[in-house]
Amino acid sequence: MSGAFKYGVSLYSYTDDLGTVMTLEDAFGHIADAHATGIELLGEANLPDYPEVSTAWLDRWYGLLDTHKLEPTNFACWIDTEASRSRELTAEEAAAQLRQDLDLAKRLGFRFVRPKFGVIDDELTPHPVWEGAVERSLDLAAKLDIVIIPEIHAPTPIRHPVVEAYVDFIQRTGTKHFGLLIDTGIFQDRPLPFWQHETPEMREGAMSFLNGIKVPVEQLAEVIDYVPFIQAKFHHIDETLHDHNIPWERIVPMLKSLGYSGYLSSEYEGARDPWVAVEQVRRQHALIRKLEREYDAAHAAEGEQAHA
Amino acid sequence: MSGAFKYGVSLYSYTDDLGTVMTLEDAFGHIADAHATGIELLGEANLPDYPEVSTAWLDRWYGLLDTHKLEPTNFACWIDTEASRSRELTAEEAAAQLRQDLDLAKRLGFRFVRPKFGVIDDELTPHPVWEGAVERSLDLAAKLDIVIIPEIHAPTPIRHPVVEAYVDFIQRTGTKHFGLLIDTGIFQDRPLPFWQHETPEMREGAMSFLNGIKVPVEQLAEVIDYVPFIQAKFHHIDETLHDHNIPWERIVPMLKSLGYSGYLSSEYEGARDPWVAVEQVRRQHALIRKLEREYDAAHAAEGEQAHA
Amino acid sequence: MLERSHIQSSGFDNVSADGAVAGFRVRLRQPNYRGTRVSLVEGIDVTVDGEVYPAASNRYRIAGCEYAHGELEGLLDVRWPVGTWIDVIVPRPGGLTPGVHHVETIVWYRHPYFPPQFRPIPVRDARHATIVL
Amino acid sequence: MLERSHIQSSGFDNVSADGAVAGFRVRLRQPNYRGTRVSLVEGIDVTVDGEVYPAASNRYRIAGCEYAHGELEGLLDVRWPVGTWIDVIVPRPGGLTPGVHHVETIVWYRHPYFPPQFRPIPVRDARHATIVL
Ligand SMILES: [Mn+2]
Ligand SMILES: [Mn+2]
Repeated sequence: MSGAFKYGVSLYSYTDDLGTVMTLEDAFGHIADAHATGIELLGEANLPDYPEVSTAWLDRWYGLLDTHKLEPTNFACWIDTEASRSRELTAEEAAAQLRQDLDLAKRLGFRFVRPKFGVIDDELTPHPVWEGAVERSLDLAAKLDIVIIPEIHAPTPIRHPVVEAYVDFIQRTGTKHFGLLIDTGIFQDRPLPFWQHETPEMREGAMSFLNGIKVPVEQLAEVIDYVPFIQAKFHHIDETLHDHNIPWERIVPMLKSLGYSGYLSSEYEGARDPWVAVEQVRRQHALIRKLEREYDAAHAAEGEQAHA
Repeated sequence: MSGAFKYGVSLYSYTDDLGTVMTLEDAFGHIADAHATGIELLGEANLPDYPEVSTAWLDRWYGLLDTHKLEPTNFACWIDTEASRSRELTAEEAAAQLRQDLDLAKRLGFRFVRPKFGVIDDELTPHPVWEGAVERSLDLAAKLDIVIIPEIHAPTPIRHPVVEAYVDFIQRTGTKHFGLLIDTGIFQDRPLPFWQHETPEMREGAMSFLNGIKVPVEQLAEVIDYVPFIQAKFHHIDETLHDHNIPWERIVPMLKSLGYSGYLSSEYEGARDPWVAVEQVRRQHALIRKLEREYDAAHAAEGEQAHA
Repeated sequence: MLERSHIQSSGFDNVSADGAVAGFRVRLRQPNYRGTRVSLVEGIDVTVDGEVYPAASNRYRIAGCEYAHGELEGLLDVRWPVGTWIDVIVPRPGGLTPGVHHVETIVWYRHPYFPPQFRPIPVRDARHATIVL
Repeated sequence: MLERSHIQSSGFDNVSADGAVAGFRVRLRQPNYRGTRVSLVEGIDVTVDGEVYPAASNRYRIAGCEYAHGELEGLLDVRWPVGTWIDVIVPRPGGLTPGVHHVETIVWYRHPYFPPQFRPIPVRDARHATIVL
């Protein structure tokens, strides 16, 4: 038997709600009420004084974690290689940014940090400083017991030079403080609705990945050893508990068969009408938990037959 | 030349927004940003611990008044004569309720208190305890320098036994601490849209007043001496600054010609989609201010001609 | 801050008593423009997926205490303020199945300043809501 | 809490300088899912009733200080956090007439993690808003 999933929610799910219809306290309440145990935070979105954090805010944060029985999971940060138009960050400057976020994440109790580097091409190849920045930060990550996990995000599939470079880095350095974050958007196999201002020409061209890059879920096996955290990206689950874009009925059994027992951290990225995210996250957890129960029931039955 | 209107906003305008998309602090900001100077509050809606009020809340209240340069205008309260199904309030009990609200209003700095009594018939005749309750409260009102102002609200017109009874009361007692609050909904001369669940049968029957009771604005002259406060009820002003229901182009000149220089306190009562009230209140103030400027300009011109 | 709909997404959940799932609860924000004495609420009907759970059979969790339907009338000094929620607790052995349900509510409100023929009036809401677990 | 639209109702107002109405301002909430260094905002175009006020001619009030368009690029350590607003100050002698106007905005955002061909991208909003006075 594989282990059980852990269920979390990223505050990214409540984008546009936070600050207009929802406070951080409310978000904690919604996450806990969905029976989740983990909360994912975006430094530059959810820390009002980023890159600073006041002791008052820390008190509030730990108070909320305690009240709602949630644990911090992943801390998202950005390495803005093109923060200035006139010159790009050096590896040392990128490392300084990453180390600052590692420190901040630790103060908030996080175990994972996802850096999002600037990119250099339409395939979203990260700026080459990523490697130097991470290498310069590994000792600190080890000291803080944090794993740095860049995100494998559409349109980048699992079989791609970017992922190969990450895996090569792990093998070369032998580090246990660098891994891969899988965003389930790579498994999307049906198109997203057009976004505001998007034209058919855009969808056929640079935005074609919004139709879904359809990575076969079986390819998870090739990288699962390096994946300590998964963002459960989704866009719309209807009232029959049917996801219109993400094939959970294939993702869940695959992850279960691979023995994944880390977090599935909801990243709702659908229509941004107020409060919709609250209900959508609940539907996603109901759906994934149902698929997990079904997998467990089927395999318990198999186990019994095997012993019969 | 008559005096200038004062512009205020009732927190009633932000019903459903408060507690879902807006804090009390936000409401203060919106009112002040509309260049208004007065804020109207509903005790049982806006005081979280009503009928108590903590010193911390009072500190916050006076801090907000100071920050946003607003003055408290009218405090709305309710005398729930049918609070219990088994028996109605006595005049003494009703007076106790009213006196409690007078005290509370004074602690918050209000100059007017609007009590809403339970009613005994479909014409909204107030429960007869109103007179005994008010009479028992006049000394306290005098001591606190507050005027008690029941509301003349559709479907009750100006020429109605209820209003006559109020005027008789003022004349009999000679009090300066009782007056009439005019709600401009009595001048509504075009129908409101149907509310959710309302049927044509309902509109033809008991809800026919929602088509507008069309009190002639000239009748204001008959009661204006007893009217220290006006609630500027409205429901929809479109992007051409046209009010679909309330004839401001007749109300404003009439009030100006009668020399009214008290508050017009916005009571938005239209569609309750989030944030719509913020914009609607701004439109109403822009419209009434425009009509006031036009009246003043026309009468300044008349004045010049008279002197020519 | 609460959701705009009367029925809240969060709070919709199965409830247990003595170790067994005994029913479910529906969370409602104060739907009126003023907070009121609870005695003015004559009960709350709940309908889930077409099945009616009448007010008289439900229990009500308000300001930290739980009341039977018959107790509401006497709650002259307990209040349901604007911007706060209460839970309607509905008995149903085994609770509701995890997943999305259609939930309807009617708050029966006695407004003393409404014409007698509209006392109480039904204040309705309806939406889909999800039992996670 | 701010309005959901990027363009806010409150804050839309005429502005004076040296005793004369010199222009108007438009208030915008942070439209992105993360707060950013201001250097990533390449300017904000404003259109009112069809008349365009280009980013380069506008001034920007951010975190208590006012900046010219050319200064934005250097603001690597000034931030526009989520849930906060900035004011775009648009020069227009005499300001706008009181009443309802149609307001459009384009925030030109340079996201370093977007494909180079989409840097900057236009982030648009449009709505009616009212000058009260
Ligand atoms: Mn993601
Ligand atoms: Mn009124």
